[in-house]
Amino acid sequence: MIKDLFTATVIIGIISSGIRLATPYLYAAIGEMFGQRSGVLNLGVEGQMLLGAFVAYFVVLRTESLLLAILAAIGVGALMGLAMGFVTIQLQATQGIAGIGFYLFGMGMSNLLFQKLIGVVENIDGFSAIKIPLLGDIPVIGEIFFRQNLLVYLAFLLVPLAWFVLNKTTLGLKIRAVGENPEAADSLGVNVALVRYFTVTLGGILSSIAGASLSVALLNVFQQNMTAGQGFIAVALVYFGSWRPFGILAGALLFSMVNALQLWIQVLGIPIPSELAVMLPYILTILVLTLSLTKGKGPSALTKAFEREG
Amino acid sequence: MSQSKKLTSHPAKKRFAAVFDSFMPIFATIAALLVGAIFLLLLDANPITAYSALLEGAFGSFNAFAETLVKAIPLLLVGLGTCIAYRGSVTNIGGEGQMIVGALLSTWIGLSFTNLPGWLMITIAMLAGILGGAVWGGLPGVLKAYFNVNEILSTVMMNAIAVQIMNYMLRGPMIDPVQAEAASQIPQTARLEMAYRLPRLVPTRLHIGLLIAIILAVMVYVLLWRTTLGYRIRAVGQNQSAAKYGGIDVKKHIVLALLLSGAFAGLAGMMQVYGVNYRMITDGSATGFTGNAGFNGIVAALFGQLHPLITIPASILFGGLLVGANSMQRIVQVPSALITALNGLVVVFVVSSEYFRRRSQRKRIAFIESEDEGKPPKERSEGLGEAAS
Amino acid sequence: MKNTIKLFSLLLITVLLVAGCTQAAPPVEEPEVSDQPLRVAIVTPSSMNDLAFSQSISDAMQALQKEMGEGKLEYVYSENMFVVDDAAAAIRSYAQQGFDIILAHGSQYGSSVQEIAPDFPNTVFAWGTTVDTFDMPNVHAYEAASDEGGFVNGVMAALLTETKVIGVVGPIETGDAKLYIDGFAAGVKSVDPEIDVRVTYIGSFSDVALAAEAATTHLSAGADVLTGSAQMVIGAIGKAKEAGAYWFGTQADQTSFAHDVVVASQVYHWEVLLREIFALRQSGVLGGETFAATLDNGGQVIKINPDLDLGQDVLDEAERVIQGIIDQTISIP
Amino acid sequence: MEIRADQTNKTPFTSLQMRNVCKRFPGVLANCEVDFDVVSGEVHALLGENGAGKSTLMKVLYGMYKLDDGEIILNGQPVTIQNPTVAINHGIGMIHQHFMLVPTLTVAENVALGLPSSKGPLTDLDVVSERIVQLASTYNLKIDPSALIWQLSVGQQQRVEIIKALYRGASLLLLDEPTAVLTPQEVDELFLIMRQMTSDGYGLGFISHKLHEVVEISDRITVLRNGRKIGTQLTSAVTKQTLANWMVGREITFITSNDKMDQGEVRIDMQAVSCPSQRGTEGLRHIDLQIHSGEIVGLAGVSGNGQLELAEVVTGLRPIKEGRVLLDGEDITGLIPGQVTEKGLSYVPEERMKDGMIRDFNISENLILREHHKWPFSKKGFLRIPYINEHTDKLVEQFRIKTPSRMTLAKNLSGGNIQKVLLARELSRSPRAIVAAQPTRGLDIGASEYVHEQLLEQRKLGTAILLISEDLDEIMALADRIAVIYEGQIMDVLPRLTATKEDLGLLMAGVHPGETIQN
Repeated sequence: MIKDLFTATVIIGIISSGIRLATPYLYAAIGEMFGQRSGVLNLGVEGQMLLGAFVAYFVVLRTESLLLAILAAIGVGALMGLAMGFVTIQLQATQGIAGIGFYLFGMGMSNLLFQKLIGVVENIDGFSAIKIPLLGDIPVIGEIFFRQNLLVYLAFLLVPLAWFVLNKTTLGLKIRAVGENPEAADSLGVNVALVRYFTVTLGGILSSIAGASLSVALLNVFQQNMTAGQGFIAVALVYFGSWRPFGILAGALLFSMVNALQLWIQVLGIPIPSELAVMLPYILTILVLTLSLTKGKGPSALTKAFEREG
Repeated sequence: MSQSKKLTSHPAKKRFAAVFDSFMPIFATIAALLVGAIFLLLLDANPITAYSALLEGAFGSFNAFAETLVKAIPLLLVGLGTCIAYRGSVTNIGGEGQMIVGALLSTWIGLSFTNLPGWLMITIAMLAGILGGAVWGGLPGVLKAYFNVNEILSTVMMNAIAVQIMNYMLRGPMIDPVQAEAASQIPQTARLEMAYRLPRLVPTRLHIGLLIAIILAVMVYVLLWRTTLGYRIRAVGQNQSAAKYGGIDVKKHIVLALLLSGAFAGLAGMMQVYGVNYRMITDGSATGFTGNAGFNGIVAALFGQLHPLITIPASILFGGLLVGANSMQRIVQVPSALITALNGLVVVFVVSSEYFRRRSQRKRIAFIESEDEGKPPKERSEGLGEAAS
Repeated sequence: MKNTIKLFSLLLITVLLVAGCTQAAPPVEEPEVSDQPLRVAIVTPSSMNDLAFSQSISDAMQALQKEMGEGKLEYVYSENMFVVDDAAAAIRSYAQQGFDIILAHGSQYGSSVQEIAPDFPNTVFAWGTTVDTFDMPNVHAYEAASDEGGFVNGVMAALLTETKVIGVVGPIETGDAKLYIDGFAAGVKSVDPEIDVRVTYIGSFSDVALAAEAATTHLSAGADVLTGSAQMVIGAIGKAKEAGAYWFGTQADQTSFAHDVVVASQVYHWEVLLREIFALRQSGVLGGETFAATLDNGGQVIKINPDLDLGQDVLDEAERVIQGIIDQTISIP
Repeated sequence: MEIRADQTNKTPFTSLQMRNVCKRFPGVLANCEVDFDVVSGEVHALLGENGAGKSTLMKVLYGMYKLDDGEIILNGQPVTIQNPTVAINHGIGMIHQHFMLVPTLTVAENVALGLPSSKGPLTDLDVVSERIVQLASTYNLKIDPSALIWQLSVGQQQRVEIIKALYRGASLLLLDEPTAVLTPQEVDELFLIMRQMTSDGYGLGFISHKLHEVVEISDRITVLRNGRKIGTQLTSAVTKQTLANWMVGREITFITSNDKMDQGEVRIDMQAVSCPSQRGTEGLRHIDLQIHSGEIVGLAGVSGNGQLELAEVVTGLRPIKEGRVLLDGEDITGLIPGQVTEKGLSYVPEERMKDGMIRDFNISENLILREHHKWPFSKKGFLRIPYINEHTDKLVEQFRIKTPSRMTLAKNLSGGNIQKVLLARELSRSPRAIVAAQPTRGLDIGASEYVHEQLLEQRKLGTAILLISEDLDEIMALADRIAVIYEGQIMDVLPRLTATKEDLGLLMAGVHPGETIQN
């Protein structure tokens, strides 16, 4: 039965499932990466995702406008990010704990709003698949890669874009400097707080879009606690990817594809306990990181509040 | 000493300021609840009724207070582990998983041996819980120390793994024989022998775990500030290269810090089984068993300024908040999601209040010497580096 | 620092003393007055509008309220009590507040009921879904024979599949979900043992994305009929809808969610059982009974989507099987 | 001047005046009514002991500290400098004592950081690199713009700092203790650059506590003591003795170890020791070095030439690749730090706050770092607090550590007292040998004197001492023999009496005296 796993259907299935499952991770983890590169650890991703998912869903339900939905998600994400920024940058609160607070707040709020404003789940018309001309017609590959919805494409475009911003722009230079040595950046007139506000807000926005990608693009429903811990996985993937966009891409795809693989293992009736199958992606992620030789060192100023003396 | 002018504020005033500061978390909690009052109003609930219900539910009666204490036990235990981990500069967010593994191991032992005297089994079970948690915490420690795997990543992943192990064990090898026969097959273990239950302190659900946890808090205090092991963990946590220079095996103590903090979480898991539920039941998630104590314990420790002794009242207050909030939900019938949101607000406000505490503290601390190129004293966390004497 | 410790201890002691002095009065025993409304408290593990397990009890209460008339039935609830410990606190508190009937609507609450019920001999406790009353005089047990509905769904699914592959998306491999899924599989096999019923448990009650991906995986593997249990299946239903594959629901009526593909839903009507529990209480029986929501007593209904053209033979066969289960000519293995 | 002209359109610097400057920190007045001024084309030195308020004054000027009182007048206009950006825009540049560089970034990235780019939002590192090379050649600062900072030596890093300031069009440059990390030759080079800059019209503020350097380079000197200005004089019109008295407020004497000691047997014996460096390159190459009991061997060299590696190899902090280390004939190769400690070896690390002390530990806790697990500090795993307290009180008194209590955290102590705590710990153990790396770096004269006394005292007791220092004066004053290290190799070992600064300087640059200097 194991050999059933090596058929074209299964492999194509795993890759295309992996791409879909990886989409929210990419948004959330890339957003988190920007925050961490500038020195802010945000453990509240899960809460931001849930609020984003809810808001986008709610807006589509009421207005049927996907554009408004994404704008609303961006707005909510930005607010959550700013709040996190205020608490950790201005008030220099312990970042990890503040993040847990925002996680609980976001989870509670999204559930509360859902219960009060909606109540009963409905299916909505979310982003539909867009076939890329020509590329979408390539057999197999076209189906896997070029017939996805807009938010999936954007998630994967985000990876090189993030790499570019980080490594090729003055903003990216500031972000890296602020995360490594805020004092030095400050002495050159870089506004450390502003840079961090920017990255944390960006992180909030991207996490929120990650949630929206679930509720209005991939699944087109909202359910309480629907992210089911994905926000925490996203944070873990930043470590896995050594704070680099392509590393995160690799981690997100690995985790997602192994998750898809475990579904196939169950579907094909390979006799292992379902729980073992479910824990496979978690075990593998740890294993891969344990055995990999290149492990990045995190930004030196990660979780350290910056305050100018005097 | 030079002309540097020491701040000469009145000592009584200073003491008042110090007391004021230590109540900062409580003020922050009140502030968060005030914000919560807005939500309550929006939900057509009377905030005064709601919050009296909260207070009543947490501290209003003997039974309510007992419930608060029951809730506080796992928070305190996880919080103690957090104190150790924090001193060793490791971030353990795997309390949920460690509680589960500790509970699984101790429950398995309790169900396997049915003829032991109660006190003996409870002792063995406690050790089993500690062992389970220690393994589940020590593993990320080993991965961090020897394989450079970030512990945030590994503890998050290991939480998820522990849940699946629990689900498997409770529907498979450890399932209640009665349920194995039944059609519904509720994923739960058999009940522990009466004799194996943690003795109750007063005629409520409050069990002896509270006393054990308090004794352990004192022991953690002693461990951290009176023993060489604690000294070493703190040294490694504060400055690895200086610790290495001091002849301390840095890697070993990173593992130990995580292992010990896991052990406390494991014990918390054991106590939930032996003191409260008398069996393990799963709803498929970690929270169903732990009640988020693996996370909330971290918050409780922070309430307690990461000091094991202050974590005792902090856990009780935080436990009271959780119990009271549930009671408030019942009385004013607001959706329970509000409770979660409130919980989050309280955490955010409390952690933010540290800023104000630090600021006023900094004003109080007179600078010691002016020789040091006039640098301001960077006293961020009084108490965190304080030693025993 | 020392001051802080001292102060906290002082505070603690004060609180302890205050708490000790104001020891709660024992619960007031309410006299039985018939024109007083019946007061019911419900404790559920998920939210009351989850389109699944908790919603089914909420729907039942609303139906009963309508049925019994204005002011005859009051109910309160504590939802999302997935923490067993918190649920126990809720159950105890409701009992202390003097509620007449307390519904512990989650199989994980058994231990709590067993602990608490003896302290409140005049309160009716009903625990679902299970069969165990612990031999206590004030504990009822109720369950849903979800294998029955599952069996019916399975029979219809077997008749509708063309690829001979059917996919099932489950949460964790236990309880009501497992009962339903096992019944479903048995139903399929009773029609055609050759049909491949493939089951995935995704290990979570809330991961909608993974449930959706599990459905997609089933579809890629050739399934053209899907079913699943618990609240996260809305993700899977969405995928079935996209692919035009048939869906069978359970726990609540899921037709409204995807009109085009939901064939039938097994719906619980707990009001049937609750009515009995209320009546027994009137006659002074506070517990000891075991109830099952079955096709026979109407506690469980197969709701077929009228808008789908399934073909008369399918409907007839479903009707035949339902009857067979009711008059016990068909037994579920 | 032409470099500045194409860099910016800032008004050229003519003069700066700081009047009545006061700067307070909670509980301490760092500067009080200080006047300081610089005009174009001069080096104005700010002289004073550590803690005199020199850096504070400069940081106020650079906008890093808020000015509490007083005024700053730049080119005749009163200015408010709220932050470094404003300072930079006013043409003020600062070379910090602790470099403000991002180690993981390249030279060009560090220079470009915070500057507008010619390519808008994109970085223009190619343009920046080109300009760096240009700037560097004008002032003879050889530097590779694409090198990562952490790969550079301290001297090179300082050049990056200078380039950073020049690049930003600074015309008033503040140098905070710039010579502390340089070899004599490098100091000469720096002075050359400074002279060239003044002749180009730059104004330079030069902070130092080294008298002879100040006298050598500056045009005017202002002395600060305890946050107050003692006086300003033309360099040509003042004697060293006056300056010294102003600085310290009392007469000072310079210690040297002229008394000849009888050298004992070989204590530390390094035989062909090799090890890799921090960066994975060759750190030490076949080091042979013997230190006798009762002898101080000075290890001179430019920072980053293997001194750290050598110290760490001896103390067990760094694994040895080849060769062996003997202590009194006993092989201690491969022992871990704790075991080396047991053998009676003490270590005063170069970066005391990073490697030798724990900031958030109090004095008691820091004093037991090395032997906390041993009797009499602990028993069966428990710390013996009463004994430890007693021990602390004894050492605080014996080593004249100024502290309000033994509970004071290390981070709240002054540099001098921190070093005293460290010495108290290392010397009170009656060590057989001591490795002391930069033991007086950053200390004021009084504290340095004290450290020197202590080392000489140990020498008298027969301890073998390896003194690693980048301060040749210190080595010349204390050492019996002087070893010079260059690129991980011992160039030569000279007896103090025959060694000259010039010869040592050449050796430090990798050249044997008498050899013709190539390239």
